[in-house]
Amino acid sequence: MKYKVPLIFAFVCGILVVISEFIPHRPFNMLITTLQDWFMIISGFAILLGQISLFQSNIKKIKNKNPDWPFYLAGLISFAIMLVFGLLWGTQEYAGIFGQGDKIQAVVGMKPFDYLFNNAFMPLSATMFSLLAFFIASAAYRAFIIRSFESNLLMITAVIVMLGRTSFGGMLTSWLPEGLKFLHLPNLSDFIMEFPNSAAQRAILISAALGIIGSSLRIILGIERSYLGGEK
Amino acid sequence: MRKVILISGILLFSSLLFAKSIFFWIEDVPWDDGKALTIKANVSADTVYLQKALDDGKWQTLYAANGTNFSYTDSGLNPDVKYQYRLLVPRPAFNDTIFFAAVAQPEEQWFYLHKLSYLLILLAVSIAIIYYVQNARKGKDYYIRRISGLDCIEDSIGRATEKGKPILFVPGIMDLDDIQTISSLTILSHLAHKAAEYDTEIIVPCRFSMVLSAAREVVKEAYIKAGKPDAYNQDRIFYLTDDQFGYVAGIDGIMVREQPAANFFLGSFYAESLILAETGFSTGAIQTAGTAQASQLPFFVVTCDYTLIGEELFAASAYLSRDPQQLGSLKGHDFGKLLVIILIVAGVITEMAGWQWFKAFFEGAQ
Amino acid sequence: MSGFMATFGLWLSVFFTLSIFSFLYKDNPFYKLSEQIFVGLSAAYWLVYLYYSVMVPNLFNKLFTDFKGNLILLIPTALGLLMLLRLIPKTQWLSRYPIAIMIGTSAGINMVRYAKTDLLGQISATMINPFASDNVITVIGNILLIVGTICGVYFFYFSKKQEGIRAVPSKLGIWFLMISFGASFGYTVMARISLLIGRLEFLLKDWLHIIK
Amino acid sequence: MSVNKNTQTERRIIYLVLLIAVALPLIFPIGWKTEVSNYTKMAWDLVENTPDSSVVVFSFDYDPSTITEIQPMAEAMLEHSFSRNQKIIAVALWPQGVQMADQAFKVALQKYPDKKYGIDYVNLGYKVAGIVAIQAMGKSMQEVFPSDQSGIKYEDIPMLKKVKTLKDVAYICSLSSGTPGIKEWVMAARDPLGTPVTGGTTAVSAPGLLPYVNSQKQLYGLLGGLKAASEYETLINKIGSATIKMDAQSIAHLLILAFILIGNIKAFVTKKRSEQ
Repeated sequence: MKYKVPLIFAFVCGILVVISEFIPHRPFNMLITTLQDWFMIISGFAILLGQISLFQSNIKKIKNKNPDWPFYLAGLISFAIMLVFGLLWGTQEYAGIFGQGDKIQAVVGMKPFDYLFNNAFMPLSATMFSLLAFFIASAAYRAFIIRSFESNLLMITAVIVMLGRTSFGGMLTSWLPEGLKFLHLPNLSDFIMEFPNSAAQRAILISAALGIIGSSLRIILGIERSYLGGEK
Repeated sequence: MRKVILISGILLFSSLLFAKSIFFWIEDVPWDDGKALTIKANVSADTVYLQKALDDGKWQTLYAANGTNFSYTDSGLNPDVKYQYRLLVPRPAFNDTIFFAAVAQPEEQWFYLHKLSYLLILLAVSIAIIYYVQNARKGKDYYIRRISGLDCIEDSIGRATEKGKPILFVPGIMDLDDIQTISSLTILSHLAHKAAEYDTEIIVPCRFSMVLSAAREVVKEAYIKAGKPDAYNQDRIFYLTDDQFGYVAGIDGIMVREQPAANFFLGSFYAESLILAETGFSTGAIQTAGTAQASQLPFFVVTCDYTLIGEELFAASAYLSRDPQQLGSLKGHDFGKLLVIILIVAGVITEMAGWQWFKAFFEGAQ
Repeated sequence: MSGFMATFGLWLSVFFTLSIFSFLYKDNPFYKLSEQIFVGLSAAYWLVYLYYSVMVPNLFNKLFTDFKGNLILLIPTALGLLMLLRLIPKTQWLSRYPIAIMIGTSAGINMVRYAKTDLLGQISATMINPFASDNVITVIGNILLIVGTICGVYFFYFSKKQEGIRAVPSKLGIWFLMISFGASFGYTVMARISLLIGRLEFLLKDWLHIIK
Repeated sequence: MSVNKNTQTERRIIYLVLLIAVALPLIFPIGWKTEVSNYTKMAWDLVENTPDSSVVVFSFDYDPSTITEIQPMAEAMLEHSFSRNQKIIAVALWPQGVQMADQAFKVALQKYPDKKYGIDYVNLGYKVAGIVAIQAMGKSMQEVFPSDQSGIKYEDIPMLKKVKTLKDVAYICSLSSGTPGIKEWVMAARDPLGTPVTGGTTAVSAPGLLPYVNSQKQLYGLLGGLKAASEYETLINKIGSATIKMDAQSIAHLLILAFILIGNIKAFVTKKRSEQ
């Protein structure tokens, strides 16, 4: 019972979506619209589930004094503060329980939720990402060692494209005569992107698409059940 | 003056009698969900006005254009309702306007014809997959070539056991609705089974609650199958955050603090892949990666010992599990690839020969 | 007062920027603190916007304004609540129903969309007559495009051992893939660098006022 | 632990050198010129040739972690679209996209102060479930967006009178840094409905989206990375935030190439010495 019914649900929903792609007639286009609306609402609850289980796991870590528990506590406190700010005074566009909170806006200069977004969330998120530049630099220095012909090919293309993608590259080869215009770095880099790169990316897209069709089919037909967890 | 209107009136009246008037007629848009009508006319006049009867009796002007082979598609209609249209043809020479009327009801067809090639390919691949899967279930063994990235899975676990360090498995940063995550979980079940046998700890940080619960079930099953249900530690499979970068930062912390000997990044990855692979690289762990996300493959190829490229991720889960369904569907995919190659070659030949219909058939001209 | 809050806000973002950068030196309490605050803030952000942008307009408003007309919406709401039961181990199996609907619908949508855009779309886009254009560079390019796509797809062919004559298209396939990976790597270096430039511009301009 | 020690110091030196190499050109700009690639030109053509006062959709599918690359694109394309007097619907498939949209509109409105909310532009806010939301928009926009961000009913917004579904929109421009993003818009809007899709993305995802720029124009041109943003800025002759950063970009690239060179020479030398 615990497996049969969910699998039937998955089968019905999957087949309905596939059929409504090809059959325009009445019942199907109506059904697909309602299914899509339901999907959006349920996935809203799924995000809610994620947040609550984060809440749970953090509390558990704090309770049994996990080594970094003060940081998890700080995480929970910032979660609570941001949530309370969001619900009480709302965000830039939405009014909260206390309406637009003009008094607090006068004091803080903007809504507290947006204040935290601009001065805490934004710098954290942007800076986290910029770490990548450092990692790519050290990866280029250490990991980018020519091992085989293939990695040689990878490296030469990378150098051409990197030079082609900067203004410096353009100047480096701007002296080329008309006949050899093809070797002008930006043109060469655009050629690599337009033809060999698109060909290989297309091959990856096609084989990935076939893989996805296969996996989706197995899920709809109930052959693939691991998402329900456990025995076949 | 009145004579002219009289004649045009009779003309009009007679045109209603013929099945299809040569001046003004309505065609149902074929093969659609019955929400559109194409109104056509062929009248020698420089501007004609198309009007539609609203339910309150008034006429709403929809479109004005030159009369010769005039055509307008009215959409957003209701298949159960009859719609009345009329065409006003002002004739300055006779300073009068004659009008043609017509009534039509859009029909709902049962199939989008222009999607025929789309349906055929989908059916061909699906039937191939179902055919191979049924055979695989009946025990027919299919050959799959050895995927080099998989040898690394065996030595990674061996290495982790020697060093007594845990294995870190990252099932990608997307939710269960991403097929790569599900293939990653299939590989996780095999990996957890091996880890249970060798008594090596396995850490699985998850980004979404559904992935978390599926991963816990999968690892629990693997430990039970390996005969070590009590060694299964649910807390090593935990939820971090929904945010892409909070998740990666959390995993970095784990890598630096717990120094796992083997890292597995299998599933769907985005910009954060390099942080994971680079930090893992610096902790000296042996790293296997696999994703169908083309934009992240260069990083994994550059910094990981082994990388499953694109569909190799799906093939690896079939190869590892030897599960008849996955083996069968992989053979189905291979059938699809041969079909793709044949179609492209045929398409190029027909294009070179100038027969445009072949490509148009596959493009599904709207 | 709001002047003070603005400068406090600036110093707050500088503090967070520098504490994340401190991870480059080594993992330290400042980084761990910012890491967890980031995790908390992002979780709250998702929740607040989920509530205001999705739950209120698409569900609660519809139910409150005309309950009768939207009775049907009670079903997805019930399924959503079932999903939340996953938190209690005893009733976890109940959450399988909404998960099955979600996964089934996504599988259907993935199957249909990927078949049209990635399979059919890319096949018909590769059906080109390479000699159609007069510019010799484009002709060579188109030949590479066709050969590259076919060999690339062949590389992902798993049913035959790729030896002897069959190794040639597969080798060509991996070469095209490596060129594409090299191109992507080059492209991506730019992306990562520009993100760093963005943060340094913030530090140099807004904080230290070195650049105008 | 010593092996880890000297790799740690080696990494820290690399980080420091990179930091300086990026900071210097920001302080002392050089002003190299950039050439416009045809992918950027295609996206520009779509916005340029879309008829006056047609309704278009801008989808903000990214978060603050990629603002350096995508925000200049958003500002430049919004300004260009306003200059062509197009009516802009802003939507977001990422929750943070809503704030990104507001900030981009603030910049664009400085140049076009006379644009009025509800008549020239509207922000319909964030919707969950990515590709499913797009497919639902393909059937009925009002179903997905009962009201705009500030609570005004969909039917009371003047500019949305003639917009029933995504088919009634001139083009869709998705500014995206991952999933859901441009790929989902191509899959769920361009292929089934035929509405042209263009967009801007990080340089990371650009190569993966280039196969869609093909004979069928599944994707109508694509802006990839900061260089494309500065190219678009030169096309609408605006000295925006992208162009200023291009010098630092070029210097950093040269530094990375130098690292690759030194790294390989060092590896070659150590391999030679270990063979003796």
